[in-house]
Amino acid sequence: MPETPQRELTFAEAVREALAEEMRRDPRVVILGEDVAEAGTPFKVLSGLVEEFGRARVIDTPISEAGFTGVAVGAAMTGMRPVADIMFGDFLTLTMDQIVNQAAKIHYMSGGKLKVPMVLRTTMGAARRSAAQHSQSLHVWLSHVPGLKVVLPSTPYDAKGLLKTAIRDDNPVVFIEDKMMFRMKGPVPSDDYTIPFGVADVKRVGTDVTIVATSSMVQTALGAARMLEDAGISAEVIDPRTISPLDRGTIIASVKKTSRAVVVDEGHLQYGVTAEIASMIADEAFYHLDAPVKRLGAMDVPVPFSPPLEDATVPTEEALVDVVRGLFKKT
Amino acid sequence: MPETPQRELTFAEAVREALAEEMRRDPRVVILGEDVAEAGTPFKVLSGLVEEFGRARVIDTPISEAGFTGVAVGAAMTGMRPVADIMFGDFLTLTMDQIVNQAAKIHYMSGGKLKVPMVLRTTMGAARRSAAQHSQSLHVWLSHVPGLKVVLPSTPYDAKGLLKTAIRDDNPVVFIEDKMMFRMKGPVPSDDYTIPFGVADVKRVGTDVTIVATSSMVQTALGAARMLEDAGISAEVIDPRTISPLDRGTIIASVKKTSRAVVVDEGHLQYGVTAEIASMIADEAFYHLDAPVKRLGAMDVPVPFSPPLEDATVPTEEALVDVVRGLFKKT
Amino acid sequence: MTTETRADRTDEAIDAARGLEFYSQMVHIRAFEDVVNDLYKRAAMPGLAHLYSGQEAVAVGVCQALHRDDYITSTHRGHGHCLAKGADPKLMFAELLGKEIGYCGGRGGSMHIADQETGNLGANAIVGGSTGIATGAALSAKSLGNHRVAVCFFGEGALGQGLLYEVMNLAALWTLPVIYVCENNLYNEYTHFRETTAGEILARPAAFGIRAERVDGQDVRAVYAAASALVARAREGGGPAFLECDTYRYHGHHVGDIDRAYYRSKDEEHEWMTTRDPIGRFGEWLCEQGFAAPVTLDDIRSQAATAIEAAAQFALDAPYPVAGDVWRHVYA
Amino acid sequence: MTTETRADRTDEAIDAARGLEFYSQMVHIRAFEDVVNDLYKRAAMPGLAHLYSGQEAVAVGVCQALHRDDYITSTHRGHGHCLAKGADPKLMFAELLGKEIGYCGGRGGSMHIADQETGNLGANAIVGGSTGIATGAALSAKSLGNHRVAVCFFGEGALGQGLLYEVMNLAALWTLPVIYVCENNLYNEYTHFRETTAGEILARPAAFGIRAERVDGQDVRAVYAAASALVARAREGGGPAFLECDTYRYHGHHVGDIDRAYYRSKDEEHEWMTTRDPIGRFGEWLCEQGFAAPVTLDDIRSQAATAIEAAAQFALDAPYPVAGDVWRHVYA
Ligand SMILES: Cc1ncc(C[n+]2csc(CCOP(=O)(O)OP(=O)(O)O)c2C)c(N)n1
Ligand SMILES: Cc1ncc(C[n+]2csc(CCOP(=O)(O)OP(=O)(O)O)c2C)c(N)n1
Ligand SMILES: [Mg+2]
Ligand SMILES: [Mg+2]
Repeated sequence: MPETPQRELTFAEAVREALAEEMRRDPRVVILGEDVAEAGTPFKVLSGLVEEFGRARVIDTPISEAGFTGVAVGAAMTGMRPVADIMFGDFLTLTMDQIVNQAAKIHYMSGGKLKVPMVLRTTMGAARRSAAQHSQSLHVWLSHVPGLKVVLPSTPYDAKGLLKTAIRDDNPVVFIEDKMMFRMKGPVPSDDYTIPFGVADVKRVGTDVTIVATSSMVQTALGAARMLEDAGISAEVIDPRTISPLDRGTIIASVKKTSRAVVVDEGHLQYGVTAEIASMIADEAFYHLDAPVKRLGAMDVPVPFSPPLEDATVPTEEALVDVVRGLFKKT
Repeated sequence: MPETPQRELTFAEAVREALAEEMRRDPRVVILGEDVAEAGTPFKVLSGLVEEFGRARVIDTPISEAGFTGVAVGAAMTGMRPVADIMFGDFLTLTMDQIVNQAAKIHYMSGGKLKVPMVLRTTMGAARRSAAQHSQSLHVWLSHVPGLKVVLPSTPYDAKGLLKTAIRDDNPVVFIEDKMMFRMKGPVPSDDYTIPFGVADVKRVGTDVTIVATSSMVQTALGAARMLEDAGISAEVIDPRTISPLDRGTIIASVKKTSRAVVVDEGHLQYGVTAEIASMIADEAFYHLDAPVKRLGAMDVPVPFSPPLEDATVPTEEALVDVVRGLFKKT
Repeated sequence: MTTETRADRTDEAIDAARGLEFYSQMVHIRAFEDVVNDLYKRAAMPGLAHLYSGQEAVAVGVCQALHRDDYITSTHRGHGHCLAKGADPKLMFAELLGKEIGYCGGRGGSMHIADQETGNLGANAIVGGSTGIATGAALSAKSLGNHRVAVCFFGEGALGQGLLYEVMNLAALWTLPVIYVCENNLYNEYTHFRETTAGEILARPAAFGIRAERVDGQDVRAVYAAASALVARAREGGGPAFLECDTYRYHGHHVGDIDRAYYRSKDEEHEWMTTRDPIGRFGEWLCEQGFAAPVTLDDIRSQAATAIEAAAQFALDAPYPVAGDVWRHVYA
Repeated sequence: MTTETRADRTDEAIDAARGLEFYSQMVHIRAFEDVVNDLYKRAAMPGLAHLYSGQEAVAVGVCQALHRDDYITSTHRGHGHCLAKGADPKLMFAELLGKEIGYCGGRGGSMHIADQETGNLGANAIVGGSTGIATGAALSAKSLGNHRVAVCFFGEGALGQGLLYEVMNLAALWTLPVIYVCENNLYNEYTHFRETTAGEILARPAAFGIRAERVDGQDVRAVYAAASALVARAREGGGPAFLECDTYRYHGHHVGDIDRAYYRSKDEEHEWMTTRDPIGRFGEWLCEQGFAAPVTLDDIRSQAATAIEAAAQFALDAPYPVAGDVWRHVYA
């Protein structure tokens, strides 16, 4: 984080600023998606962009996720740098062929000759009473696919810096924003900065336990860390920021220091992001662990609509505190 | 395995027999897919079925994976028990919305009132010189989705018994066959038997290390176990058979006995099936492990066409032996 | 394949009793949506909802042409379909409020409401997502020989989804008893359909060999007549059809969409609400025919309002599911 | 939108030199495929390949209407497109054999061959999978104002894929310079297209407002004439077009598909090969016009055979990639 006193922006504003700056810098950057122009998306993240850049660069599409993602792939191969906007991450299901069989593989299949410099921006996260088809966090699927990079910003600062990196990257990058964070405020420099991929950020320094957290779970982890502090447990919170590439070194170094680890991510638990990170820690820090590596994720149920049910499915600060405390009970 | 001397069938014949028996038993079972009728699929797995059951039950479709999967979902909700055939597992990308947002969630979203008793049969596996879009093993995606069951048979015997269970199950089941196994022979009883989901099979008993292996990797693991035996290491090989539900108990009991574990699966390594199983072992058998849990999967590259490159990407017996031996080097 | 406009087609016989039934249903849907909007404004409803007000003639005209055991699939804007197919407003409100006694035990909510008993296979929050399901239900009907018909309701926004074309091809090839009912309310969320829809809508299904018709979706008699003919044809093995209904949604895309000036004018809204309102127009016709006096219609409306209020109150009073039950129904 | 048949349309001027160029290209493609088949039978080629023999007039007629920097996307049956767009047979064979010097360093193989230098954005092993890419290339061309045109080749089997309709809608809405070339060779693998394709093919693009034409795909002059007109129209901002080419594949679906009797007759094969062969017919025309003597054509064919044999030998002799390089090119 830069040191001078800074402007505060919301997460949504930070995303918008990154897009605006990159569109000013590079005329090849265009946005494609549903209701992205005058409506500025239902989340209003893109408000104002069409006014500045016009409809030839902020392009409203039909409700054709596969179609406009495919068009973005082809445009990226031929000189543009498109940012395709998938309103809800749940709709990634419709674009998987274009992302996985096309975008992710074209560079490799062409022996390095063709490139697909595109960004797929989408959302994740539950707790909005939006039910099972508008609440998923499916990022682990994409992290499994070689050729893609997957970015999960957790603060306005990171969102701006990582999105600029994503747009400048020559590979297909999936950039996933938690809907619940759009209004979160934080310091964001007004100058042009980028954040490299594959570099985790230590969001809080601690000595007793390492909490690896992604996206909005970073905020959950920071809340839990404050509660743990009161209980005399000093938690280090590590945010990988990009889960592919994953900064294994920073995580392992932290766990070697703390000897305990919990991984938390909002995707489903089973076969989720936490499995990769936990198994990696359990392997590489094996001789340093004082307790098993624990995982916390969304419950393995379709996200229910009913508030008391939905609330039970998402990892909370309290649940995380309980898991961490559990590590200190047994010896 | 039953005890009397038995017929030998190929894996493909076992699959066909399961389908034929279930179609005879239950008129609601129909097959939908591309070139499934007279052609019997490019792998000839379904040869002869249209002759017995007719074109109203073995239904050739256009090249519309999403479309006929969606039709299968609707048919399943209204009294049929369709088996949809997706020729290559790589084409799951096209059906994800119908499988994940529809089939998997309908029972839950309807509060248990609607059911989707369908089977999605598809293939996995590389090493056929088919390149990046016809060689993937994407089963981890589906294992991450609550509401789906995911079956990976490794022998003709298991294929028949598990497929019959899948067809009789009231949930959407994804049944994935490794293309490289279709000609593999093994004993298959001619009578009607089923194999329950969520029950792992100990394919080989051993004392020094547990190898958890899926699909064709079970054969690789058995080969490696024979090689390890020569080196004085007794490997137990566990085949979960269904990765969702996963039989955690059998795996953990084995590791508690052997104190060492390796997990091998043909999906990509990063965020793959092995991550879930390894992290689960590292957690639940933490106090019993003498070495870190190791993982082996397909290399994290799009599957290359060129033979020497493709061969480098798939886990082999030799690679598995090396990993296991590595566990005995350090203390 | 013929593509034709049926707006001025003569009715299937609608007698007084039938006419009052149509009227009552439309009025109940309108009252239901008014209360949903009110619940939202009072922060008594979790999440958002997409109101059907203005489009009532489509759901009622089509569902009146169906049997109880015929199937429908619905959309995010599905309350009207659900009510018209025969669901109980009490259990619907309970679902919208996430209550255990709701149609889906509160698990589904507004965008996933389903009622198996009346053949409603469910609302769907994926635009176009239910087109395969409806087509599959039609395949079942044909395979099982039970003479049912499936109706797939969707907004014109779903014309952007490739799945629709895949399943229309299947339905045509296999002569399935499915009717694709396209409710063209002019907007895909906040974008006019002309900006998202090239060529001619009816030419699309027609190209697949599907009978395609267009009807004034604000005229319940016209919708009913067109739907009755297409449903009868499908039931007799005549195959799939596509019915475009011109209509309009009175509220925002969802209850929270209040400032709409940037995508549609107040004048346009006013025009549709005053000159083409399906309830008003049909009420006039009922009176003209001597099937009802204005006061009868007033009574129907006020009774509906009372009944719907009571249904909402029932739901407000009902208990939530217990959190421990969150695991139930993941698997059958 | 007009849909018309162009089979009998008069040619764009084809002079002797041009005519011999067309002939030579078709002959090279045929020779290339014969050698591929032979390599397969000798077990000298890894995997399978889908031969283009019989369809040469489509690739040549269309690509002759393009500039070198125009784009094409191709399919699993893509050797003909690749050659017609200007690729070098040596480097193509090397790719098919998985050699480092191949167009894609051996990483792609037959189903993914691409040649950026000639605007070939790649074969694609997902049926319909490149329709978005071609449309996106056309969007680039329009956005960058470079006057390029994109051609999307696909088999009639891709008509089953929803993606095609999604992107045709986009292309029409945005007036993109893209030509969808549907090679209707009657079969989707082992199933006749009539069993998989409802309605009228040309009516589908036409419904999206896309100019749609049909041409005899065995007549290279007709294909060239139709493609030239549509390409010129697209280049001038006239928007997308769809060209259905009636054609036939002489070999099996892939090199291993030998027993075909269960899905098509020997008679049918014989009929197409003898009465409609694109090379034979065009050769006759060249002679009739006095553009070539039969012996000239014989020479072209034998020279092509020799050149192609040599190209294959070059590839056979070339080294494989080293296994350690398997990690290269995952990321740019
Ligand atoms: C596949 C998919 N894409 C986008 C959305 C977000 N979305 C919800 S409703 C809607 C507009 C639907 O328009 P239309 O089909 O005309 O129905 P209407 O809302 O007008 O009834 C959109 C884009 C979605 N739910 N599903
Ligand atoms: C999405 C998808 N589904 C199925 C296949 C398997 N497949 C390969 S080629 C083919 C038939 C293609 O037919 P067509 O498009 O007419 O091309 P042709 O082979 O006749 O040139 C099929 C079904 C595939 N590659 N991709
Ligand atoms: Mg609409
Ligand atoms: Mg074909």
